[in-house]
Amino acid sequence: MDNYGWAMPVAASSFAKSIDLGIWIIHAAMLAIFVLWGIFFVYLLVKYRARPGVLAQREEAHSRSSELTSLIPDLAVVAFEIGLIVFYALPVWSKVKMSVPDVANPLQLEIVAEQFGWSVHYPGPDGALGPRKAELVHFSNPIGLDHNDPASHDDVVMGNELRLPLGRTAVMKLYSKDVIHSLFIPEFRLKQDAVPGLEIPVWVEPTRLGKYEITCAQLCGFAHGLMRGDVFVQTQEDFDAWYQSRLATTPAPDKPTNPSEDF
Amino acid sequence: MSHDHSGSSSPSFREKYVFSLDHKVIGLQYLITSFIFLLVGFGLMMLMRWQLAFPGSPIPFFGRLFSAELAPNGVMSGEFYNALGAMHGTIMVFLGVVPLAVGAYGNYLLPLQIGAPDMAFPRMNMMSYWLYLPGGVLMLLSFLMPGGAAQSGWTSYPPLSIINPGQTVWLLSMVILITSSLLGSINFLVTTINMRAPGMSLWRMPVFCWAQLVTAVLLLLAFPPLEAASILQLMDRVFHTSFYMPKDLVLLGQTYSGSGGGQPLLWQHLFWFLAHPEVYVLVLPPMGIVSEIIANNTRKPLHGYKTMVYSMIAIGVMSFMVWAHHMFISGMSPALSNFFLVTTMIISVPSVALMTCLVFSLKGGSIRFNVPMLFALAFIPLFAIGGLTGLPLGLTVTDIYLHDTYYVIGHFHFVVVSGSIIALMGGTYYWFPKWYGRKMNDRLGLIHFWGSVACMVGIFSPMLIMGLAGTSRRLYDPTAQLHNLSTQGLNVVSTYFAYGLALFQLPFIYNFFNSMFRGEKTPENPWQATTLEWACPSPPPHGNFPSTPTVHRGPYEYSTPGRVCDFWPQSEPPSEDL
Amino acid sequence: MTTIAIEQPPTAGAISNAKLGVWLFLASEIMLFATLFTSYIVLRLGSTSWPWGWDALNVPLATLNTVILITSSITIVMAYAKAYDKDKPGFQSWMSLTILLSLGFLVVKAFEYSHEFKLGIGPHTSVFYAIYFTMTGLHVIHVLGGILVNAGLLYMSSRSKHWEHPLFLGRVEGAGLYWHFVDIVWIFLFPSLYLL
Amino acid sequence: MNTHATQSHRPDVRMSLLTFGALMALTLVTVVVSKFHLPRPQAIALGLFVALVKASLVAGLFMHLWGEKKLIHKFLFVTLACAAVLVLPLIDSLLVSHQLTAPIAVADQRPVGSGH
Repeated sequence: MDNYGWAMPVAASSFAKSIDLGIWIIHAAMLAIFVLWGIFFVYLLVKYRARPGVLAQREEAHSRSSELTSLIPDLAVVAFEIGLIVFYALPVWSKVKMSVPDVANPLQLEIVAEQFGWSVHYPGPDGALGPRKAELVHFSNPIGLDHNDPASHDDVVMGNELRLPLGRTAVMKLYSKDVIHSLFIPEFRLKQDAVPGLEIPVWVEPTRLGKYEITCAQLCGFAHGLMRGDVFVQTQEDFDAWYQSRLATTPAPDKPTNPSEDF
Repeated sequence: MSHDHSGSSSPSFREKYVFSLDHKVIGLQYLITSFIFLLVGFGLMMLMRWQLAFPGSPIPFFGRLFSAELAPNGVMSGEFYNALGAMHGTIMVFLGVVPLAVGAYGNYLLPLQIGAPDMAFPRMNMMSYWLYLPGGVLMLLSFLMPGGAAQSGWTSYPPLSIINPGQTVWLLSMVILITSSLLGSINFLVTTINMRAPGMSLWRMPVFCWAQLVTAVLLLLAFPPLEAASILQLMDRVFHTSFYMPKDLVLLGQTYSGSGGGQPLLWQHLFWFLAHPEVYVLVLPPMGIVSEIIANNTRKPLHGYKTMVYSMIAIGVMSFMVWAHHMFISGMSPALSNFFLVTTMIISVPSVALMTCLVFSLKGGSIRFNVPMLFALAFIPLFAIGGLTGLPLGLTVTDIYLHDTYYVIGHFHFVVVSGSIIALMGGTYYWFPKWYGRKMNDRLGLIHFWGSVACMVGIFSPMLIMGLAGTSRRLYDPTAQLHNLSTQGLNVVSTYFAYGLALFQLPFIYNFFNSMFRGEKTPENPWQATTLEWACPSPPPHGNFPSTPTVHRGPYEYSTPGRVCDFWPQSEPPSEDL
Repeated sequence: MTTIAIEQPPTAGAISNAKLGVWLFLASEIMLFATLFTSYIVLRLGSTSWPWGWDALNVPLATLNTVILITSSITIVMAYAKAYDKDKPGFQSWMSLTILLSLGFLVVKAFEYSHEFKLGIGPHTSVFYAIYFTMTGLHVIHVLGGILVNAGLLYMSSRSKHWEHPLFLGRVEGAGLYWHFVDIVWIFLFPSLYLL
Repeated sequence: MNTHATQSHRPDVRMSLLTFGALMALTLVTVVVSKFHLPRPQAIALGLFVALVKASLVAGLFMHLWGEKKLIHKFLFVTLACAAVLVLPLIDSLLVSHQLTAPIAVADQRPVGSGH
């Protein structure tokens, strides 16, 4: 349980550090603002408490200048905010959310959220993800994978288990079958709503080996809190070994598990 | 100014108290009804807190009372927890704080503070209360519906809210409540614009009246979009249209039979288009109350009256352009998030300016630490914490991590509970002598104040820490996820402080009802205030002012140089007592 | 219930309470229909193809409805003019003509709806029909509200207590403003649903 | 307290009848033009333009907005500004449209066995 404490969990993805940096900068600024104003506030209360015989002194001719001078600390806060936005928020946001890094061969995955589970669809060595059709969705085939298509022969679909090779950028397309869910991996600082009817790209580059947690951050029904899964970041070799073992156990492609034929 | 009681024998009890046309009676009706709804919402929360602190353990006293479906042998079920969460949010926002801030204080004090005999449309004013009450009761009735109350959060995002039970009654009562508050805001605007006493120019109105004016505009323009969105959601639920339902939805195994073509994000846009002006409706009137109390108890005019008024107007205007900072990671396009990041930063400027003016108003005053002033002073730091914790949520990047965690819950509870509700309680102590001609007991007030503030900080600070650790909100059982275990102890701390907060409300409730009859009698203007509502007998008779007051000066003429008495009521002719 | 007529103190603005109140109410109505039009456009953008009005709906009938509604706008202006001149019979005849026309609008609407229901078309058929039924349905409810208000005024004009009441003309003007607003909503609804 | 003389002026019947004629003509124009099934952008632009002209005729003359007090103009401007801000969701649905996985050909969604 060393990953978790009272502050943010361990940073295990490439952009996790920059998000943590932003959180610490803002909290440092918040603390400074609060303490400075707090001291000034208490000072005013003590100095200007009602004492017998001492009357309140009104400001002089209530000039506009005295009003504006009081806003100088606010200008400092605004300047800090503008700086934060221009130098921190916009660049990091465009890096993390607005674009997917064009890396040599990213690991293309599909994550399909449904009421109370995550199905992760791995492409396998051929790098091609089999097509999915809504009518094929069935208890044994949660994401409706079309097994007749050659691309899907070496695909593997795992429930609530995401395995990522260390250091290799994984581009995950988020889908949802029923209601709005939200893929949240605290250690990667990754959170993105999975909206039915939308295909939302998310990317992560794991930088630390270990076992982390997938959770759902958007209310999706009575078992919203129980909808969790595990993330294993492994070396490329372990990942390939695991993948081959999974391929061996999945049924041979020639016996399709399309619902229509089965029953 | 004679007003003809056309052939009225003394009005019967029904006309005087139940179907009254008097804005003061309607104000008090709103006050007591919204306090009751606050208590109901509080009760729902206390049930939730037990489940959060001790997941899976039976609720001590009340567990057995619930049906087996809601809480099998006393242990709360997932659906019941979601229903409690959704109803807690809805009741507190739409039935508790807003009717208290706008319906109760606005109705009672606005006509008095601008020197009007009553609201512009008394019958419509009565109708707005008598739509609010049935709407509220209908909302509570949704607990008795088969399948229980609405269970998809107070934000009721489709497609979950289309397939979950209990949502139809929620939507119907929302439409009723929205109609009630539309009528209210039309009444407020016409009264403020048309029925001010002679000499009471807009710039001589107290800050509280400005807050109510901006709030009325926000309510008038922001509520109808939610009404339209609710109508669309009602059509989706009842007539199986697909405004929010895309094609190929597979719900629990079967494909959804709708025609498809809808977009879930459409609801989020329309809901937050209302909900952000709504949260400023939650904050502006309490800020008006705090400014009144601070001006009165520092015995000097507010610092930067014009700056405060312009800030309130700026908040009103900007509040229509910031809504999507609730949707940074909701599938909305990231480019649009940058636009809302900038507008959110812009709206933080007037909020900070308002707080700065409040703090600088203390400078040079002679501060009296009576009970209302304590509440107003506690508002400033606690609301500041709420405002500051909004910064990381308003910034797109840090919102990636903090969105939908307990950090958000800590943030808005610091703003609403230790901000608005503390200010509203302070307003109760401050204007109680005007309502009943008697004063609330100070000792009980102090107990209530220090207890409530301590418990509020005790409940919400742990939430901020849990949020930083990544604990998501609306979790029926936080211990089911590994990354929440490290902060589960904080849940227990919050729960005990929540029950402490409940205990500290008892002195307030007792004090409120006891002082109505046995409180210490007070003169007309116990706090020596300058605003108009203190220039008429308390409780004011029907028609408020014996003769229409004429206003000669600004609202906060305290300690005017060259005057013996340290306050100069607005309606006092200039010639007297130089 | 004792109606306490509180005499208005002299006010700064010269706009009467009733007129200001009606305009504020219309502002909230503008926001209501603006949201529905936004939803219509968002839903239309989200679809690959959108039916052409002439195919999906009965345009000649809707054109008749537009003519009826615009005529009822002019008749209520005439009614207001007669009320301004304190000509009771003139007012009553023009106002009843307005009410008749709006009832005609409802009849045409009912015929159109029943024709569609007979064909099995309903809000659940497609997003186009969903937004069509929702917007025209809400508009019909507003027309019903207008009929009630106008009928109320017609009845009140026959009682001298109300006819001589100084605020009566303001009420007729308010009803007229509301009715013109309902007409404007239809003016935007008609092309967006039927013609484009 | 005779207020109505000062506030609202008597509606000018002749002008109203002229407006009525104009509205009728515009309605006819927009229906006939739409019959030609112009390509979508032009059809929408034209239809919207005619609707705006008709609406401003009704608002300006029938509702006496033309000679109305400044306060009402200002308030209507604020309302229309808020309504315009509602357009932002459109921009979002445009930017996100490439991510739609289930766009619908609404045109060919027919109820079963309908005549159309």
